[in-house]
Parts: sequence; structure tokens; C-alpha cells
Amino acid sequence: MTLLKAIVRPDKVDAVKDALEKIGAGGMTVTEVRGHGKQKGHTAIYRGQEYNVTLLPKMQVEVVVADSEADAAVQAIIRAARTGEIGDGRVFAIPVTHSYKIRTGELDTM
Amino acid sequence: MTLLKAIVRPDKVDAVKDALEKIGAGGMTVTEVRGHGKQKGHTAIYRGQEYNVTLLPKMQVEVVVADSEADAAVQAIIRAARTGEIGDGRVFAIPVTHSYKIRTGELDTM
Amino acid sequence: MTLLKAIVRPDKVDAVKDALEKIGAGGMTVTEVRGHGKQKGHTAIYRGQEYNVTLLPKMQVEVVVADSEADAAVQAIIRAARTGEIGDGRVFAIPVTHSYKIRTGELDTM
Amino acid sequence: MNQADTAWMLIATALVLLMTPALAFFYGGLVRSKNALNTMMMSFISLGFVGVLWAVAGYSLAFAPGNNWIGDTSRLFLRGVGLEAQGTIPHYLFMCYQGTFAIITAALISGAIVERMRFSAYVVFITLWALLVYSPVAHWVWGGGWLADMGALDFAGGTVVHVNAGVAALVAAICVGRRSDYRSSGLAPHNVPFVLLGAGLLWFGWFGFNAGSALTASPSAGLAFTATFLAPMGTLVVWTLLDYTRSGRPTAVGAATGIVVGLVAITPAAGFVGPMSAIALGAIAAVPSYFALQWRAKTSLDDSLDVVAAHGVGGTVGALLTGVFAQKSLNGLADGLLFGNPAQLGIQATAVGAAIVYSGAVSFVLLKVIGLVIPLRVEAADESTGLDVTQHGEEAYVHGGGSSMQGA
Amino acid sequence: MNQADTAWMLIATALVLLMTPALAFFYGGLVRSKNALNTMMMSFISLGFVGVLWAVAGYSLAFAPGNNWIGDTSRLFLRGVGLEAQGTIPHYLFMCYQGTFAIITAALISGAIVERMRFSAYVVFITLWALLVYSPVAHWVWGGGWLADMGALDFAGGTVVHVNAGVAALVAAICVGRRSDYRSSGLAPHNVPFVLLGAGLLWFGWFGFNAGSALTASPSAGLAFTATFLAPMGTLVVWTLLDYTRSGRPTAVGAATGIVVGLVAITPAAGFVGPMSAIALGAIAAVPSYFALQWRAKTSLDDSLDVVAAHGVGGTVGALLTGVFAQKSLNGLADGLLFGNPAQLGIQATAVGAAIVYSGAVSFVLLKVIGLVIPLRVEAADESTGLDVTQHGEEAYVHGGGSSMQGA
Amino acid sequence: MNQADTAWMLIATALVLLMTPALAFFYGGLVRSKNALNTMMMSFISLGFVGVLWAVAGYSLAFAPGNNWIGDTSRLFLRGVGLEAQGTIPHYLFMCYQGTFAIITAALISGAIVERMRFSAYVVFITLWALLVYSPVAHWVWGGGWLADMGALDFAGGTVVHVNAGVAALVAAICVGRRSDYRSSGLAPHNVPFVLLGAGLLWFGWFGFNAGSALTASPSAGLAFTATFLAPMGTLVVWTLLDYTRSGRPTAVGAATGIVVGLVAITPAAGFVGPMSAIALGAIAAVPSYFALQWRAKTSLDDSLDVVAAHGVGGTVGALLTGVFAQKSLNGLADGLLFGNPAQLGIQATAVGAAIVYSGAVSFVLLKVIGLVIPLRVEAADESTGLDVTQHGEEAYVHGGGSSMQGA
Ligand SMILES: Nc1ncnc2c1ncn2[C@@H]1O[C@H](COP(=O)(O)OP(=O)(O)O)[C@@H](O)[C@H]1O
Ligand SMILES: Nc1ncnc2c1ncn2[C@@H]1O[C@H](COP(=O)(O)OP(=O)(O)O)[C@@H](O)[C@H]1O
Ligand SMILES: Nc1ncnc2c1ncn2[C@@H]1O[C@H](COP(=O)(O)OP(=O)(O)O)[C@@H](O)[C@H]1O
Repeated sequence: MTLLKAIVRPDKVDAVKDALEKIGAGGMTVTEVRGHGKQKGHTAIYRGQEYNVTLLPKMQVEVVVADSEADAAVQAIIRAARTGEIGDGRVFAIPVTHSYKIRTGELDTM
Repeated sequence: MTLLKAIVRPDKVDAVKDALEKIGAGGMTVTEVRGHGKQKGHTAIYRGQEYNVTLLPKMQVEVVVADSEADAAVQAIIRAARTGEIGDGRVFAIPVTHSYKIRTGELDTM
Repeated sequence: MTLLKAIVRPDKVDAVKDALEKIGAGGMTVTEVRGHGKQKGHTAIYRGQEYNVTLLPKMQVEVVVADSEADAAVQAIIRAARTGEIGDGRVFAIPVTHSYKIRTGELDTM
Repeated sequence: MNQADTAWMLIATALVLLMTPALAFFYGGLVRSKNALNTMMMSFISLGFVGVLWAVAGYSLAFAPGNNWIGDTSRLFLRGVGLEAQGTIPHYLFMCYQGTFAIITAALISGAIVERMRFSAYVVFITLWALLVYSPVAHWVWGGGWLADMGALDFAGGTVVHVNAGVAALVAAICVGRRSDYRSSGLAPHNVPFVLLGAGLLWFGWFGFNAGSALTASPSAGLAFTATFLAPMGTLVVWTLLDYTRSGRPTAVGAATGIVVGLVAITPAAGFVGPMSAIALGAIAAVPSYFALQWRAKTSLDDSLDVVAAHGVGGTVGALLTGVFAQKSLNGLADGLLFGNPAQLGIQATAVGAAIVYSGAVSFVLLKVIGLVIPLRVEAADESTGLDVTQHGEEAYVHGGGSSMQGA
Repeated sequence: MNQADTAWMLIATALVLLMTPALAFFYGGLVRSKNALNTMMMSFISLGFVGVLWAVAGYSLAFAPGNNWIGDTSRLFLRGVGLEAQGTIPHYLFMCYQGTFAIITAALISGAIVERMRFSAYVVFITLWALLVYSPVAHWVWGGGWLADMGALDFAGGTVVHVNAGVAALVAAICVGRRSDYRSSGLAPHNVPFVLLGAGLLWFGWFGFNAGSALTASPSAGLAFTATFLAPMGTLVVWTLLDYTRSGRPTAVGAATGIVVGLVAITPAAGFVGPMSAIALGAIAAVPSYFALQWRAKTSLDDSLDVVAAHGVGGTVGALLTGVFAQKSLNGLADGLLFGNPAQLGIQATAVGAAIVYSGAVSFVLLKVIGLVIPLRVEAADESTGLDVTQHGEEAYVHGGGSSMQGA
Repeated sequence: MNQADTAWMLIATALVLLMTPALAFFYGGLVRSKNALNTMMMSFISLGFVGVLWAVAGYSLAFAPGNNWIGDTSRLFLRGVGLEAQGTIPHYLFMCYQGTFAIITAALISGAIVERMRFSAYVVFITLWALLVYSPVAHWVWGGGWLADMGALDFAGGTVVHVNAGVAALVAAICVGRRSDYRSSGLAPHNVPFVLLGAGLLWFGWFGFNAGSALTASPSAGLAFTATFLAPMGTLVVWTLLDYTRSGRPTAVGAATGIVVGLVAITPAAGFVGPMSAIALGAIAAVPSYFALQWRAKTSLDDSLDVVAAHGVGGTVGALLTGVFAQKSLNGLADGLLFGNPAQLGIQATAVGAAIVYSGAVSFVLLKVIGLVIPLRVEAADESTGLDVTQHGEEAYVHGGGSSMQGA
């Protein structure tokens, strides 16, 4: 199995969720993160001083899928999250050796 | 080594922590997340409109253990976090190639 | 590629970010977490009762780098985040099989 | 000069001033966190620009003698306003009291256009609006204008404040257009406790607004106080029961909204109706606003925080019901429908209609003209990033010790 | 009619009304975030149901002549309550002022049963409780009832408000049962700044509560004000020093609690004691509440926000110490133990005892009867999910732009 | 005894008391979340220790006859303070009113040393400071001391409160030293809505502070009210425009700061100047504080929340401008420069200078002496962890149900 770790714009989570559901991904986990990449950040002003805020709000969507579905899921995420502007984010694919369902205690074979 | 990434109910974190301590896991990292799986979500009502809240609050517990201890840790987590109801969550096992202690700078051999 | 997952003290994020930028790492993702390891925690007092707070605030810095750069990045992180006191945290190295740029949809070769 | 009246009006004025920060929290809690400061600033800034302009010119246009339609320029820069009594309180104080009304009325409009209107355009708009719309309408009713002559009853501003702002909000929501993600995502309030805090402080301040409108520490103030006390209680009960009936779960946002709607509705009636009428008026007023709000959310009108449903509809219903429940034995002025004077209802309707037409028309022209000079909306990318960062260079909440910032 | 008294009572009434939203924040900050709105709604809803019922019936039962035990029905629906003076202020205003007391007393009880009581059962309970417990007890002390006859001193409601609510809280905590995770996990306050905000606004409002109980802008009000000013300062100092001595770290929750305990304790005494006595009373009252709170947390009694320790114990201590520190030269009524009249202490104890017995018994019966119709607790799964979502369909805080929601 | 004055001063005193919790939020929102409670406690604790000491001794040193430099001990423990009139209000009430000033003045200092000063050392410092610095300086100006004799104008405490606290803040920032991460990281405010809440409540309370300083419900109070109403509006407009000009983005923290600076600057002038002068004074005062704040941030002086720029500079500018804008026709006392009396400016400067020298010197000695017994700073590790946990054993915000805690 593969863990897809996607860093996307905060306002793209709903679209990504819908896209993943459509291709039948069973579940997902979302985390608020802040990130920094090509995107420049913005200046903030506190008490008259300008600061460079380099870590911008992003959302991380994590979904574990069967290896065979990984490609489709990556494409679904990319299609849903893309705006074409700098700051769209990344998808990282990470191998997962086992997955367990806590409710049943069983190894999950997806 | 193996990273166990467990998504559990928010009120099970203490139990999971205790269970992991009992089997001698050295540390853990906890993140607030929201997740979606079999569990249906609930309806929220804002200004008279019903919304379907599909991402529910969960906690993610991450613990890196020696490969030999992974199975015991998984079982400990499952035992502590299970209620038997939908929404109990998952444990994913992910390979870790190296682990470093920042304090000493040394490679950690667990 | 490798995902470096570093758990560091909250006030070390800026230093870690600077160190990673200096060695040319392209981006990073930061998450607020709470962690527990060797560090004892502290006692909190609510309504006259002492509680043992075992999960302390940490920040998790995740950065995906080419395998060849992983070592340098680990060293950079360790140098920037170390205080030598208990609670400095860990760096875990996790294999990444693919990385995609959402903006372009391309596989990222770092 | 009456010292007791002065004591009461000192605190009443402070209470109404507090309503603007309270509104900032009521509104600010309802938006997403990336727009929290922008929304709050839309209230706070009225304290600056509208407040200063009120002293410079607005007060004169509203309260200097003038004619039936507008005051004159005799009190520009507060000329001739001094320590002497206006009624039974210092003239200065009277001017401040009335200024607080102008400030909050302008700020109310912001609820319709939060999360996308450009801050500079907004500031220009409400400042001019306070001068060109608020001041004349206030003159019509309280400055000896034609609505006063006609016998319209508006104790503390159902028409002048709420209908007036509600209509401007409607026009603004249309002119500025809807949020780009309106109806496509949840748009849930980011901090409901702030909404409750706002509602609580608004109620507190509203005692100054309504009971202060007696301008004396008199039985009339006591009557207005009592109505302001009881009407929102009636609304809160009905609103909660409506919520409960429809979904089994009475919401906190609903409770806060219900309280505000009750306060809005009782505003024109406060010093004119008895306590049981106040409860009834509050209870009745819950229904149209409740359903207006539900219905609006299904339309394409992005009146984001439902200013029209709460203030427009609530104010109109209150103004009309004033013509139903008013009781000459209590207010010495006029009876309403229930007490044998159906004509009053017609007068009330005329006043509401006049405010709708005037405020609607001038607000529209103002926005169109401003839009020629300054774009009314922020860039789409800025809307997506959030207005706090893009309009104000700040984030409302920073965690992790600001670890994402570096000195420039 | 006295205009200065009217001015003071207008604002005093508004101040007491504000205490209920303030309580919502004091309580709401102490619970976990998944129950924040439910806890706040438990205060806010009292403004609706208890408030309306007060006007309809409660006022009559408490303040209409009646007999030694209860008022009569002559003022149902506020019949005969009008613009005329009650004392030196408009009768309407007097009715509102007293209504604010009923509202907050009922809301105080909620602290004992937050995080698990079903909202509908709670609303029914406090509404009936206000009518069947609060109104009679208020009549005993302030409506010309038997405790007044006996000479019990209760300036602003140590017995009527705090002991009364504290006992009902104890009974409710027992009847509803403890939270399923009580004593198994940390149960830490989710937002301590809200607790401090609540305490600050409560203190502010309490000046209306205590100094307003003079019902006049008189030296007596000034005396009550001074006591309300100084007593919590004494409590705050002692509470902080106790915290410091025990752990080296004075807590913010402790400071907020200390302030409230001081306010509770001075309530019955406010207009009867001198300023140095007020400081002493506040300082002394810190001790029993501090240790009651510590001890309670080790028992199986899940009085979640310590209503018993703060209001029950604090109110009792205050009522008794009123019998110690009262000074006829200041209040014109009676001396306490320290000024040569030990009998007063006995009278005070009788009043407290009567409130304990009556409130305890009727609260118990009420809860048992309601429990037959509506389960007092939410389902276990709902308790675990949190009451905000399950009882109100809302979350207090939504981050990330509500990205988890989709229109139905 | 005047009842109307009493009514006004009852509420005015409550308003000023509320300013200290308001300050807790203004300051608390500006720090990082790990220090939020500690910062808030620094304000709240003043309500305890400074408040009690005021009743015990401070009042006597400030307001008992004494000599030109300090009061005497005749009113220690409030001996001879009773229900009788002081001026036209109960003496007790006068004492409370003045006490609120001592409390908030001491608390103001905390802004300079948050996020690193040891709580116990801080408490000792402000308690002694209130006695040894505040009381004498208050006596000079309001207790019949030498500055009063000289004809210095300080309506509500520009010199006594703001210059006094501002100088102590400067000295404290120097003595305690800068935060270990000062200028190395962002140090962004963790909760800007709290800053706005604080500013809103401060403005509200400030009406009690300034208009209450008339001690009567009189035209003079109305005049002071009007100035307190208009001056911050002027400051807010100018501050916003400065922000806008420099970066195109007017900040919310700036708006809140601007409001406070306007309130500070008008404090000495409130009852002495006309409304247009008040707007001008507020507008002018924005400039030096705005640039002082910018400049300070580039220096190594870690006056963390800019007490010096806001209160020191703002208070000085206000005191001097009082000598410019004062108008005998309004205040019956003295004209300023603009009205033909340049000498007044010199007197004002002398008063400011005296406060600077005295407060600076005594604050310095006090801190050095206390530092011999208690280290002024927390340990470096505690500073890095945050003062909430290390000084108070609490966290301000706990999410996820406190799941990290286990009963000891
Ligand atoms: N090498 C990386 N390691 C971890 N996270 C990354 C990395 N590169 C990018 N990210 C994450 O992706 C987000 C978007 O990246 P960015 O470079 O700004 O966008 P784009 O790739 O569209 O130019 C960043 O904010 C960060 O959270
Ligand atoms: N495929 C998946 N990828 C990532 N996270 C998942 C996945 N499936 C489930 N989860 C996480 O586990 C949580 C519980 O899953 P759910 O299916 O609701 O429970 P259960 O497995 O007990 O039926 C989800 O809320 C989500 O956070
Ligand atoms: N085995 C582990 N798995 C996951 N996270 C860990 C593990 N060990 C430590 N951590 C994380 O690292 C942080 C610091 O670890 P700790 O042992 O306290 O410090 P140190 O290694 O310097 O003694 C912890 O708070 C936790 O978040």
C-alpha cells in the first residue's frame, strides 16, 4: 500500500475529498500545516515593523491506498487541487507495509 | 525501524499512551487531525442550513519502534483504542530507514 | 527521495528553516504537535489538583529531499535544533517513492 | 440642565459606543479565521472615520434646524454646540449620543459584504453613506423632518438605523457580488463564542440605545428599558423552539441571532409599548426573520451575515408592529392598531418605505461611483488567501510562537 | 419617583443582565472545547425561558403580597405593574432588576452538570426551578416573607441566590451523575482567557448586583459598592497566596475563582459591613472554598465547575459572616456578633438552613420527575463526541475555512 | 451629598475597574500563546495586591492632608473614611474611585516586561511601586500637593497615570533586560481579536476614567466625555492613514494601539478643552507615538508592548498639548497657549519632568533592591518553555480534550 501525503491549498480540501471519494478511496486524514516552497510568503506588519511570513497555511491530506490505485489517486488529487499558480503544493508517495483497522483489529488488505 | 501512524478517537489518546509506555515504547508524537472513513459524519446547522460535516476530529499518534517491537505496539494500540464502533480508526506501518537523536546527534538504534 | 520528519522544540523552527534553506532544500511543511519521550513533562494545576502533563508542545518539520542530500539535511537540522538538553527531539528518515508537483502535475525529480 | 438625566445619558452614550466593538465580535466570529480581523476592522474603523465626520458635518446635517428634508450647516464643526443644555443634558453630550448611532448604523452594513470587499472602498463608502444617507434620514425622524411631522413613531431607530442599514446592506451585497466560494463550501463560523460575546455585549449596550433614547432618567426610560429587556427574551424562546422543531438541535448562532433580531424589532417600539406587548412583539418578530434567513441562504444573494434578514426584515417588522402595539396611555403620543388607531400602521409603513427608497437609491449610486475609482472587491487571489493578510498584513491567530516570521 | 435613583437602577439592571453572558464565558472557558457552546448556551438560554416566565408568573410569586411563604397571583402577566413608582423607581424597572437575579441564579446551577446533561431536560429543569424554588425563596427574604420577618440579613442574595443555587447544583450533580471520563483524564479548561474574561465581566456586573440592591443612588449603595470592590481583592490575595504556598505557582483559574468566591461571599453582607470588614470577610471566605474545592475533586462528586464550593460554601460563609461583621451604625438594621449581637448569627444560620432544605428537596423532586419524561443525560456516545455537535449541531471553533463541510 | 453625582460615580468607578481586565486582554493578545496567562495575570493580580494596599495605606498617603509632597497617615486603614460626603459623593465611593486608578497604573507597567519577568518579583514591585511612586505623585496633583499649587492641569491623570507608568516601564524594561529571543524571531501577537476586545473595553471604561474625574454628573463631565469620545477617533483616523501610506495595509493592532494612544493623550486634557481641540489633540498625538513605536522596535530596548511609546510619549504629548488647547471659558481654570497663556505650557512641562525624574529614580531603586532578594527574570529554560506553564502551572488553551494530562 501507499501513503499519499498531499500538501494543498486550504480551500482545495473539499475538492480533493470529493475527487478521492469518486475514485473510491476509503478514507482520508487531514491536518492543518504551514508550508514553504517556491511560494514567496507575504509580509506581515506588527507594531510598524514588516516581517516576512514564509510559512503559509496549507492543508495536508493523507490517504492510504492500494498500490494499484496510487496512480489514479495521485491524478485525482492533482486535478482537484491544481490552480496553476505557485503554491499549489506537492504529493508524496510513501510505502506502507501494513494497515490495520482498529475496530476489528484485522489487517487491512484494501 | 517502523513508524506506526495511528488515527484514533480523541478520547483514546491517554489510553494509547499508557499502553505504549507499558510495552516500553520510548516516545510518541501526537497531532490533531480530522478524518473521514466509514464513519458518516454528522450534520451541522449554520444559519438554518444543514451541512454535512464529513471530517471528524481524530488524533494521530505516531510512534517509531524497532521492527521487532512493531507487532506488539500495534496490538497495544489496537487494544487501547478499540470501542468496536465505526470510527475507531487505523494503524499504518511505514518503514523508517534512520532515526537520529537531535540532542546527541547520534543515529538511534532503538 | 527521503522524507525527513523532524520533531523539534517550538522555538527552533526558524533556525531549522534557515539551515535547510542554506543547504538548498526546496521546501518544508511544519505541523504543531505534542510529544513525549525522555522528557518528563511538567505538572499542571487545575482547580487545585496537580496533573502530569506528559505531552509537551513540539513542532514537526517535514522536508523531502533527494537521497543524496539526506545526510546533509539531517546534519543541518540537528545543528540548528540542538540545545543539548533533554527534549531536543528526533529526526526520522522515511523513504519516498514518488513526489509530484501539483502545479505542473509532473513527477518531481529533485 | 438635569443632573440625573446627565448621569444616565453619560453612561447610555458609553453603552452605545460599546456596541460597535460588540458588533465587531458578533460579525467577526461568524466569518472564517482568515477574514476575522478584516471583518472586525470594518466595525472599528467606523469609530474613526464616521465618528470624526459626524462631529465635523454629520451632526449639523441631521440636527441643525434646516428644513423638512435635511438639517443645515449652522452646526458645522460643532459651531454653537457647547456646555449649555440641549433638552435637559449638556449639548455636547447630546451630540456624542447621536454620533454613536451614526457610527454603528454604518458599521452594520459591513455584514453583507465581508470576506471580499476592498477595505479602502468600504471605508470611503460608509463614511459618505453616514453623511449622505444616515444624516438626512435621522433628520426626517428625529431632527424635526417630514416623518416626524407625519407622526411616524420610531423610538430608537427601527427605521433610521435598522431598515436604513438593512437596505444599504442589500444593495451593497448586490453591487459587490457574492464570494467566489459562496455556496460551494461550508463557510462555517470560525469562533462561535465570539458571536455569543458580541450578542451579550450588544444586548448590554442596547439598553443605552433604547432606554437612552428617552434622553432622560424617567419612567419613559424605564418603559423602554423594560421592552428592551423582554422583547429579545421572547425572540430567543421562539427562535430556539423553531430550531428545535426543525432539527432537534437549537444552535448557539441561532440564539445569538435571535437575541439581536429581538433587539432590532423592539428598537422602534421601545418607549411606546407595554411589557407584555414587548414580549409578543419579540416573539412574533422571530418568525419572519427566521424564515427570511433560511430562504436567503438558498438564493444567490450573498448577504453574508444576513444583515437584511436581521436588520432589514427585523427593523421593518418592528416598525410596523410599533403601529400595532403602541399605547397612548404609556407614551402620551399615539395608539396603534390594537388600541384603536389603524391609521398609525399606515404612517409606519410610509416611513419604512421612504427609508427603503432613499437608502436603496443613494447607496446604489454611491457604490457605483466609488467603484469607478476604487475596485469594490479584492483580487480573487487575495480573497482566496484571506483578507486579513492581504488587506491588513496580519493574521488573527498565530501559534507556535510566530515561528514562521522573520524580520525584514 | 427619584430620577437619580432611576438613573442608577437603569444601569444597575443592565449590569446584572450582563452577568449571565459573563457567566457563560466563565463556565464555557473551563470545559473542553467540544462542550464549549453547550456550556455557554446553558447560561444564555436562561435569558430566554427564565426571563419570560419571570414576567409571566415568577415576579408575582416572589413579589406580590401573598403570605409569609409565597407571593400571590395578583401580578401574573404583570397586571398592575406600570410606570408608577415602586420605592423610588419605576415599577417596571424594579421588576426587570429582580428578573435578572432569577435568570442568573438558575444559570449558576449549570456548572454542576455540564458536559453530560441533556439540553432539553436542563431547560425544563431550570425554568421550573426558577418558578418553584427561586421565586418562593426570594419571597421569604425580599418579598416580605418569614425570613424577612425573622430579621435575616441578606443584602443582595447570599442565601436567595448563592446558597440556593449551590444546593440545587449539588442535587443536580448527584441526580445527573458524573461524566463518564471523570477522574480518568485531565479535563483541563480549553480556554483560560475566557475564564478570566468571565470573571472580569462578572465583577463589573456584580456592582449592579450588590450596589444596585440598595435600589437607590445613596450612601448605602456606596457602602455596598465599596464592599463589592474590596472583598474580592481580599479573596484574590489569599487565594493567590494559598496557591503559591502549595505549589509555588499561583494559577489564573485560581485567581478567577478567587474573585468569584469573594463576590459571592460579600453578596449578603454588602450593604451591612464596613470596608475593613469587607476585606476581612473576603480574605476569610477564601479558605473554606479553597479547601472545599480541593477536597471535592478527590471525591466521586462530579460538581464539574465547583458550584458547590464557590457558591454553596461561599454563600454560606458569607451569610454567616454577615451575622458577624454587620454594623448597625452603617446599615441602620442590625449588628453582628462582633458588634455585640451574637443572636444575628443564629438567624443567619436559620435562613441558610431553610434555603438548603427547601432548595435541596424541591430540586431533587423536580429532577426525578423530569427524568421520568426526558432522560437527564445524553447518550454515552454523544457525551464522548461532545455536546456541541450532538445537542446543538455546531462546533465552537472551525479552522481551515470550514473545509470539512458540504451543503446538504 | 448629591444623588445624581453618586449615581454617576458608582458606574464610573465600575467602569474604571473594568479597565484592568480590559488591559489584560489588550496586553494578553499581543504576546505569544505560551505567555498569555502570565501576561493577563500581571494585570489581574494588581486588582488584589495593589487594591488591598490602597485601602490599607495608599489612599492615606495620596489623599490625606499631609504636606506638599505626600499625604499623611491619618487615613490608614480608612480611618475616618465613612458614609459622609467627600465633595458631593460618599467618601467610601471616592476612595474606591481613586483606588481604581492606582490599580491600573501599576498594571500598565507590565507591558514592558512581559514574557520574561518573574511573577513574584513583579508582584512585589508593582505593590511597592503603587505605594511609593503612585501615591505621592497622585498627592502632588490631586491631593493638594505642589503641582496642584503650581497650577498644573491634569484632568484625569496624563502625568499621574501615563507618564508615571510609562517611565516606570522604561526603567523596568532596562532593569529586567530584553527577551532572549528579542529581534531574533517574529514575536507576533497570538490573538489579535483579544487586542481589539481589550481596546474596545478600555475605551468604554475610559469614559469612567475621564468623565468620572469631574466627580459630578455635570457639564464638566459632559465636556470630558466628549473629549474622550472624539480624541481617539482623531487618533484612529491618523494612525490608519499613516499605516496606509507606509504599507497600503492598515493593521488591526495599529487601530487598537491608535485608540489607546488617543485615550492616553486626551486624559490630562479631557475636561479642559473643546471638542474640535480634542479631535486635533488626538490627531496630533498619533504622530509622535507612531514613530516612537517604529523607532523603538529597531533599538535594543525591549519595551515589549510599547508602554513607553503609548503611555510615556502619549501621556507627555497630551500633558503638553493640554497647555496648548486648554480653554478657561470651558474649564474655569486656565487658558493654554492657543488661548493666550503660553506660561501654562511651561507649568505642564514641569509637571511631566517631575514625574519622569521621581518615577524613574524610585522605580530604578525599587527594582534593584528587589533584584537582590528575588531574581527579576525567570530561568532561560523557563522563558523558552513559556511563563504560563512555568510560573502558573497552566496552559491558556488546551485542545483535544486535555488528552495529555494524567491525574498525579
Ligand atoms: N521538499 C518539500 N518537502 C516538504 N514539503 C514541501 C516541499 N516542497 C514543497 N512542500 C510543501 O508544498 C507547499 C507548496 O509548495 P510550493 O513550492 O510553494 O508550491 P509549488 O510547488 O506549487 O510552487 C509548501 O508550502 C510546502 O508545505
Ligand atoms: N485510507 C485511509 N487513509 C488515511 N486515513 C484513513 C483511511 N481510512 C481511515 N482513515 C482514518 O481513520 C479514521 C477512522 O476511520 P473510519 O473508517 O471512520 O473508522 P473504522 O475503520 O473504525 O470504520 C478516519 O477518520 C481517518 O482519519
Ligand atoms: N519513538 C518515538 N516515536 C515518535 N516520536 C518520538 C519518539 N521519541 C521521541 N519522539 C518525539 O521527540 C520529542 C523529543 O523527544 P525526547 O525524548 O523528549 O527528547 P530527547 O530525545 O532530546 O531526550 C518527543 O516529544 C516526541 O515528540
